[in-house]
Parts: sequence; C-alpha cells; structure tokens
Amino acid sequence: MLVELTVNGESRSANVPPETTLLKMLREYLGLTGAKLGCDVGDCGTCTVIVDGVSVNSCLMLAGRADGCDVTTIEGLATADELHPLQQKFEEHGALQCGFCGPGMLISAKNLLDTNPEPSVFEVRDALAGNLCRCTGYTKIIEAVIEAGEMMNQEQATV
Amino acid sequence: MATRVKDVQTNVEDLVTAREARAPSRQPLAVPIDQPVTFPLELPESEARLRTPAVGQRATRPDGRLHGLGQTQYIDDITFPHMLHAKILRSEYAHARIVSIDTSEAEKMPGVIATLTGAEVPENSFGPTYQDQPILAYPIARHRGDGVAAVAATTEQFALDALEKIRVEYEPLPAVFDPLEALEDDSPKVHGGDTNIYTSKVIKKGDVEAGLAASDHVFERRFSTQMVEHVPLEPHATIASWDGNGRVSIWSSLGRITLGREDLARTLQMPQSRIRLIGTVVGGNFGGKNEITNEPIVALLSRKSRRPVKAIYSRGDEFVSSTIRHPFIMDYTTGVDNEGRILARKIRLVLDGGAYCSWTGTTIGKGSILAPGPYNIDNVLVEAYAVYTNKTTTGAMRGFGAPQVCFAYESQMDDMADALGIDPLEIRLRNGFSENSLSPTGQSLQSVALKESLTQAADRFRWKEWQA
Amino acid sequence: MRPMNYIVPESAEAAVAILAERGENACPLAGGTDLVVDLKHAPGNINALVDVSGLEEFRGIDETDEGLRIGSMVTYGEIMEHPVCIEKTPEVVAASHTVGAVQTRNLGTIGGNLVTCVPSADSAPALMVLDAEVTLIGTNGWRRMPIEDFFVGPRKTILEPCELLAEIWIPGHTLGKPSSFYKFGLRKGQALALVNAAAALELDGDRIVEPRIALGAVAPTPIRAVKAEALLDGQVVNAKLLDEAAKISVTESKPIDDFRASRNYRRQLIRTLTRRVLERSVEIARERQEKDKLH
Amino acid sequence: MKKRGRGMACMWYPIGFTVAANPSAATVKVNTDGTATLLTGTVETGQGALTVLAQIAAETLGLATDDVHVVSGDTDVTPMDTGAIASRTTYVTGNAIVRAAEKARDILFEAAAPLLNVKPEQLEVRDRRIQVLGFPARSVAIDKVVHHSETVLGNPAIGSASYNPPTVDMDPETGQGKPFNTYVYATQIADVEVDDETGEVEILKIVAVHDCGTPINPMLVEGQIQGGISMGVGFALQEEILFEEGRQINPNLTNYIMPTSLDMPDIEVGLVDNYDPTGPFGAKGAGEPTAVPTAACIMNAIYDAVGVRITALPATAERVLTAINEKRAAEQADAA
Repeated sequence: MLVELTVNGESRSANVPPETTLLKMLREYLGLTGAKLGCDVGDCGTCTVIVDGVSVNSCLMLAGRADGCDVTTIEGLATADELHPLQQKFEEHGALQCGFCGPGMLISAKNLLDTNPEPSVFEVRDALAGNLCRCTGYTKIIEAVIEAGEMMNQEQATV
Repeated sequence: MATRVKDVQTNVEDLVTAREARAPSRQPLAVPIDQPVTFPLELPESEARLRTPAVGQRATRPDGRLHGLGQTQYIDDITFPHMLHAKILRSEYAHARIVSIDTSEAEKMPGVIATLTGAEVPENSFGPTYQDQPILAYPIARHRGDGVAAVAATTEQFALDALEKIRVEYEPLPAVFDPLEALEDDSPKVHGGDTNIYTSKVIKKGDVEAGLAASDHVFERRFSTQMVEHVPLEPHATIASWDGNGRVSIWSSLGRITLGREDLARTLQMPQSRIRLIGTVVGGNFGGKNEITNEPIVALLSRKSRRPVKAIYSRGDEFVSSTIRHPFIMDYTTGVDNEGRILARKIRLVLDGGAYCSWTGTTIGKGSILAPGPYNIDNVLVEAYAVYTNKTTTGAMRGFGAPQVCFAYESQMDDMADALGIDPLEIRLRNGFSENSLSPTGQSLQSVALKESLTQAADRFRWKEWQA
Repeated sequence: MRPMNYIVPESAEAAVAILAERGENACPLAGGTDLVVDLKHAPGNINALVDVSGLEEFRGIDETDEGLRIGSMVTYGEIMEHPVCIEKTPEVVAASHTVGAVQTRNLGTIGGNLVTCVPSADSAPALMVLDAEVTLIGTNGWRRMPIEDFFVGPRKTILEPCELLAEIWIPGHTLGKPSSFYKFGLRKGQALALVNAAAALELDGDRIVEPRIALGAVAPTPIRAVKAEALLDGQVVNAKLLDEAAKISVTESKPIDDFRASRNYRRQLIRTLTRRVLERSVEIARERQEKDKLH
Repeated sequence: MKKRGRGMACMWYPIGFTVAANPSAATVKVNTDGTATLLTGTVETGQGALTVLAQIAAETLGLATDDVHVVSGDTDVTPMDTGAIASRTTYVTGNAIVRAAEKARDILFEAAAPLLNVKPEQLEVRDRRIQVLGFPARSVAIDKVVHHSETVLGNPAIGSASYNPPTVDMDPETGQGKPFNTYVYATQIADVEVDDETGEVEILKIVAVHDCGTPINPMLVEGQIQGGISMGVGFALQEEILFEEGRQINPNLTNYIMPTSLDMPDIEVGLVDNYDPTGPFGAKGAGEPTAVPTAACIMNAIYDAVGVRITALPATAERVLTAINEKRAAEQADAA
C-alpha cells in the first residue's frame, strides 16, 4: 500500500506491505536508520518517533496508521547550521554512552520540552520512563534535558 | 474531518475505497530524497577537547555527537545489496540428544536460500576457557537456548516462517537445574563424566579453623544471588560477507575482535588472514558480548549462499541464548574479636554455571580472590566450585562474581557491626586494607584507597549525623 | 509480521459490516499496543486488521447532561490532558498515567485496554468505582450496559463477534465524586499491576454514602468488592471500619499465584491498597466538606 | 508506613585478567601537521574508551584530545587487543598507548635535539611544542619537528608497543600469588525508604565514592559510576531471570524488570585522589567496579530501615515484606 508521510518536514512516500510497521518503513524504505529496533514490542523505546505531535513506539504503529501524518525522527532535530539544544547538551554532558537508546531518548525529551519547557526532575524521569537505558543510570541524560530546556527558554527569550 | 480510507484487497468496495484508486498525484516519489540527516559541519568544539594537558579534561566524545544525531551506524543500520537475514531455531528441550534434523521442508519455503545445522560446522566448539560449547548443538542440546539449526532467507519473516518447517527429532535426556542438586553424585551429568563440577578454586591463608576457634564471636550465614541478563539495548548483531578470494568480512557486535578472529578461524577451520573482523560501535556490552555467538553461523550461511547475511538477535534470543550472570550460593563463616576485628573468614561458593563454561574461569577466580572482602584477615579459606546445569550459560558480566560476593561480605559486616554495637563505618575502617596490606592471595597491595573512599563517602552522606 | 490486510472503514457501521464479512480472520485494531505485539509473536489465523482508531463515533471526550462520554478510541494521553477529565475524574487520569509509558499512552486507547480485558487493565477499577457504563455497536445496533457486565473472563468480554466497544460513559452524579486509585507494580516506570485498587465514596456528615471499591489483577476480571461496600454503606467512618472493609475485599478476590508474585502476597497487597484508597477517598471527601463549609 | 534507612558497602576490584596474559598493542602515528592517529584493536562499547585512549595518547605527545583521531576495531588494520573486558582498557591498552606514543615522541626528540642544541633526553613535550626540560622559551612547535623528521630526515614519527600486566601464578593448593597488578576501591552509601506494609523499597539517594587512580576523563568516570549503580539497583531489587524446568519464563523487557528513569535515585559521585604509578598517568580503571557495592549497600539500608536481613537477591517487595512478617511473628512469639 502507498503510505505518504511528512518526515522531518519533507514529504516522503513508499509502497509497503500493509503489515509494515512505521519503524520498518522509516528504516528500510526511507533510509532513516536513526530510530532503532531494540525489543520490537514497545518496551524499550529505542524506536520512539513523534507522530502528529505525540511520541509513539514506531515498532507498534503500522505505517498505514501514520499515512498523512507529520513524523519527526532523530534525523530531523539538527539543521545544517546547528545542533538541537538537546543534542548539544547531551554531547556536553556525555549523556549517551553506547548511544543505542539515544535517538529514542532524545525524541522523548524533545516531545517533553515541546509541551513543557521547564520540566522538574520528576517530570523528566516520568517522560523518559518509556526509554530504557542500560549504560548511564539516566543521571546525565536528565541533567542534559533540564539544561536543554533552559537553553531553549533563553533562546526564546532573546528572540 | 475527512475520513481516511485505505485497503489493499477488500471485497467490500462499497464500504472502503481501494488505496490505489486515489489521485495520480499520490504516486510514490521516483527518487527518494537523498538527504536523510541534516547536521552542521562547523561547530564550536568543546573547550575541554582543545585543552592541554589532555589528561583530566572532561573531554566530550566525537562518537557521542554522532549518537545524538542518529548517525552512528550499528550493525542493524548497515545493509548490503542482496543481503539475507538469518534466524536460529532453538532447542525444545533443556537436555536432549538430537536424533535427526530435517531441513528439507524449510528449504522449499519462499525466500529461503540456505540452511545450516551443527553437523556442517567445521569445528563445532568454542569457548574462552574450555571449548565445551557448540556453535549449533549437535548431537546434544544442553539448554533451551542452544541453537540447533539456522536459516538464511530474503526477509526476516521468511526466515522465521522457515524455522517452523524444520523437523528435529529429540531424545529427551534427564536434566538438572539446581546447582546444589547438580553437585550430588546421582544427578544427571550435563557433559557426561561423573561430576558436574567443571572448575574449582581454593584460596588458603593462615589457619582458618584456629582463627575461628580463637574468635570471640562467630557469624554464619548463607547468601544467594540470581541470574541476571546484561540487557544491552542493542541485541547481538552480525553481518558476514564472503568474497571471491575466499575471504570473509564479518561485522560484529563483539567487544574482543582479536580473540574473536582466532575463534572464528578455529571454528571455520580457515586461516586468520582470510578473516576480517570489524568491531563496529557496540550498543552496550557489559561482558555479554565478549565471545563469538552467531558469527560462525552467519559466516557459514554466507558461504553457502554466496551472499551477505545478517543476523540480529531478537530480544528473546538475547535472553535465552547469550550469556548471563552466575548465580552464587555463598556460605560465610566469620570470626571476630570483641572489638570487631576479623580473625578468620571461611567461605564456600557454589557457582551455577549453566550449560557451558564460557567465562566461569575468570568469574570463579575473581569471585574467590575477592570473597573475603577488602579486609586484613590473617586466616582465610575460600573454596569455590562451578557446576554445570541445563540452564542458560553464565559468563562474563560486569564484575565477574564481585557483586555477588560483595553482597555477602558486606551484609555480614553489618550483621557483625550490629551485633557488636559498632558503627558500620568504624568496623570497616578497623579492618579495611591500607597501603601494603596483604590480600587473601598474599599480594602486597599498592595505591590502596579504601579508607579514603569510606571517609569521603561518609562525609558526603553526612553519615555521622544520621547515626547520631 | 506475517502478511496482513489493513483496512480503514468509513464509519462504525462499516467497520462492523467488514468484520462480519471477514469473519474470524479479521480483527479490529485500536491502538495496537497489545494486538501488534500478539500478531508479531502468535498471529493465529488473523489476516486482516480493521483500523477503528480514527472513527469519529469512537473519538472525543464530551460532557453532556448525561455525564462524561469518552470515546473508546481516546488515548490515555488524551485523557490525561483533557481539562474535564483532570477536574472531574482525576483518578481516571491517575490510572491512565500508570499505563505503560508516554509512548504507549499516546498509542493505547482506553477502549482497546478494556477490550483486551486483561485482569490487570489499569483503567477498569477507576471507571468501575464511578459506575461507568459502556456502549457497544454490533450488527444488531447499539446496546449499553454497566462496565462490570462487560468483563466476562481473562481476555474475554461480552462483545459478540463483530461487535465493537464504542463509548465509555461516566454518569453525571459520579463526576467529581471523592475517589482514589492506587496501582502497585514491580517497578515505578512501565509497570504491570500486581494489584490495582480504586475507591469512591461520599460522606454525609460522618457517614459513608454510596461506597464503591473496585480491584484489578485480583481475579479473572476486574471486580467490585460489593461485600466490603455493603459493610461501609451508611456507617460512621473510622479507621477500624476501613480496615475491616479492606479485609473483606480480600475475601472477595481470587488472586493468582505466578512468577510475578504469590497469591499470599497479592492478598496482603489487596488489603493494604484497599485500605489506602478508602482512607484517601475519605480524606478527599472531608476536604470537600471543609471547603463547602467555607463557601 | 514508610521507614527510612541507610546502609554502606565498600569493595575492592582488580584490573585486568586473573593471572592470564591479557596484552594490548597500539600504534601511534604523528602527522606532519602535529595531529596524531591512534590505532587500537579495542572496540568502543559505550564507555567512551576511545576518548580516554585519545586523551592518553595526546598527553604523551603534549597534544590536546581533539588532536588525536582514533582508529579502532578492525582486524585488517588495528593491532591486537584483548578487548573491552575486565575493566582493562584504560590501564592495559592505555599503558600500551603510552609506550607506543613515547616511541613516536622519541623519534621527534631525536629530530628536535639538534634544533634546540640539547640531547634528546633533555626534552619534553608540552602544549603542542617540544621544549627543553623546564624551559618553555626554548621550544619548537611539534608540527615543525614532525615535518622535519619525516620529510628532511626521512624518519616518520610512528611508534608501536604493547603492554601486559605483570602477574605471578597462583599456587594451585593455596591460591597464593599475585593474580593482578593493581586494584581499585570504592564505597557506596544508600538512603532508602521501605514501605513496611507492601515491602516496596524506594532508593532516595546513593553516594558513591570511587578510586580509579587518576581519572583520565572525570565526566566519563562519573558516567560509568552512575550506570554501574543502575545495574546494581536492578541486581538489588528487581532483576531476575526465572525458569520453569529449564525454560526462561520472562525473556522479555515486560517481565524482566530493569530500572527505568523513574526507578533510579539521585546519585552523588565522588572520586578519591589517587595515583597508581603502574598505570597510564596514574590511572587504573572504572568500568566494572561501579556495579559492585550497590546491592550490598541497599541491603544494609533495608536492614537499617526495617531490621530484616535479605539473604537472597533480588530483594523484591514480596521478599522484603515476607521477611518483615517473619520478623514480626518471631517478635510476637518471643513476647508470648
């Protein structure tokens, strides 16, 4: 079936078998391998992308369900000129170690900051509870998200 | 809101509109946009990376930036033209003799290009200490995670479908699951012979019985720990690709490529010079990716099919087939004087090794040496045994036995402190190692910072305020 | 996943008709957080998914004269952000918040959760203590019933083949009723419930009126602890009474023994959690009384 | 009711393999612009090992971290390495890199000595320059020296070396011997709250003070400690592979309960000031030991909170409550 999406602002489409998940479509049909397959059943969060403004496990969403939707993946965060504040802060803090949880983690964090620009530590923990990380103990990730929020607020203020 | 309608092959057209019937403008784009990732090239470098001296700097990681951009290429992100996908069938029994394996029906399935069984592996054994583990079990399966056959097909789903068509005839054998039962004479023997004990260790210093006899108080307790999985977020992953010079390139999530290549050369019975092993960025290791797993299988399927073959473990494979942490059963007997000074410590450790040895040699070694704890004790006896059981293979995992014995020795330290009315910090400072202390193996220790760590941690925690 | 047809019907009636035509090979798809997992592991004979998640009839949250209508295809994320839910059914919001994690709450629908009908469904007890009802649509049209009657057994609802859960109704008289929800899982994030408990009650002076207790993961379906409710009804509230009701609720449960927890442990949790949700509901009711006095 | 408790645990942990040889080799090539390339056979498994190794190479050559590019993990290209195991990378591979970089540096000293009118052994590297020991004013930029050595003297600055930690065999009867060349030490203290009606343990905070010798990159050491603690928390309270007749019954992340972000406590990290003369610039290692004392300190904190000694891990809420109930029953029996 033909599935058309807006991915990271570009319109993309592919003819996929109907049972294709959004994750598979992104990775295998659109060449966007940022979102990862870690468990394939919605437990680990490595496949997290934003669909029409909310984060979802793309391993559980059929591609057909996302037809006509606006999808943001990790590849859509930076521009040709600068990193997203989350990417910058994650790098500065050494918040990612093996990095496999990173794309999903950053997308969940972005989804949080989009709706709650000044989250508390608890709110960050709550927002990231669907993204398992085995390396970091989440500590530096949480620090980075909070600082990225502050940075985005300052940027907003100076605009 | 306009209702979106789509279907592929429905016979209720009055209710749904076929997806393909939509406006011609909605044809797939002929050329995909060739800019999957936008990213800046020129960025202010983190200052710590630019500073000298380099040591001591909080330098950021170049790979960290790629992780954040989604640009890091893990093995599952790599594809090659005509690449096949491999899946492995696992044993239906915890212990069984494989009477026969019939892959003929699987080979007829759509998309299937090659199959493999243990009998086809040139040298079907591996292991970092003992080579007691098969690449694909044959003729004996010793736990339910043992692979018994593999399929390479054009898609993962075709490979999975084909696995269901493989017929394996098993003759179930008696199995043993409990490590203490496995120690008994009449227990089923996982690897034959007359014992399941496959490695043991003794650490002996002074006279432990005399030390216990001279003690004012003797504390005894049994502690035990569980089986734990590493849970790397990236499951084990491999791609193998053969070329026309008879040389194979293997991309692997293995953390030890030099020794991995040795093992591959041995199992494949080919010169090391014809094997290229590439360790890509590993999505989490923690000790679980320290030996070959599916690399020889994928290499052999690639050789048979003359195509690149990729194998990614499912999360389930990751649990049942890769190694996990050794459960320990730990009997601690410790004698102290009235001031809480440890005079003697006698320890017996039983390690549940699962079906194969893997890194048990290192685990039992470190576990035994570390078991008495970081304390000055003149009289020590540690006896440790590792036993086979028909369960998931235990191997290297962050700490090699140390978290298990630390749980035991530190729990007992607090038991003793409590019974003697001594502050837990004080009893540790009283017994703890300092510079030139002698370890349980009689080694004189240098750069010992135990007491510094104790006092700094207590200060940061405001331990004394809490205890007051 | 095995080859699968994906069908988006135009209306609820169309969905029912398609399901009727396709028979047992077709399955309605809601959020997919359970179904897609099942299809990956054990597809059975299902070869067509009828995606009902976007159907107008099953969407939306509206407050009417009758009460609060929650479309079955409303996601947990939507419930958590809806101002009426936040104000008038805070424990449904709280229960929604304990489901999975953000990503699953954004996909998973309240109706899908009820239809999956696992004993541990988090939303069920919170809805039951508010006397919620459900409406169903099938080949024979619409019907409506109390939510308790919807659950038949583990993974088994009263739904006929080709029948769909359309709406959840919370009657007007229970909107804002003092209530409390408590989920106990094996960890804080992404936990499956070992026991879920919800309570709702009003206080008439010191007397408990219209008490409701519902428990999840303690029996083949979510249950009301009606004997415990009867004990409380009309009685003057005191700590001993609440604990007594909690004790009775244990006898009304039939918790299982499995690898997550023993039956005995679940019993202890039922008592503790029931007592706690009752205490909390009383606390809220008292606060309400204080506030009313001031006004 | 919730009961608060605190518990500590300390530990020791060795670096490298137990007696068995576990060498690493390294090659360092200094480019004519003063940057360098490091070849190592180890693999980045997430710890940031390659950054630490770049820092060690940079330090030996007087360069900044960013000046060193690391090529790793390819048996066609990189020298042998025992690999990312046994907390050995910083210490063993790091020592190999120091030795390899020193060889490259010695080539540069040979080339620089006549330029600065001193003997090679009177030279040192600092801030991308080669200088006379203690005299920054008498120095020459390293890129000029590399260029001179390679293009004029025909002597490219490349060094290869290996390192294997010295050990002494253990006596098979008594285990006496020197199985490791060095050890690290640590203490962790946990602050917990135990619900005595459900057995649930909430970890409020963990203070972790570790010795890793010189922290080559303190940020990455902190990351190791925080991550090790999360593994320790899972080991302590939640994680367990369960079997039924040899079949795993929870081989998935739904029922194998590892910590999420909501399950982790605040962590305060401290590093002790220590220097191991046998390690690269005093460094030892940090990977595994971070996960070692966590479970122990949590169990001691549970004991402090509710007076029960958990002897079998994990300390699930059910196990803790069972222990509390047994204790109550015993106390009642005593009182009766």
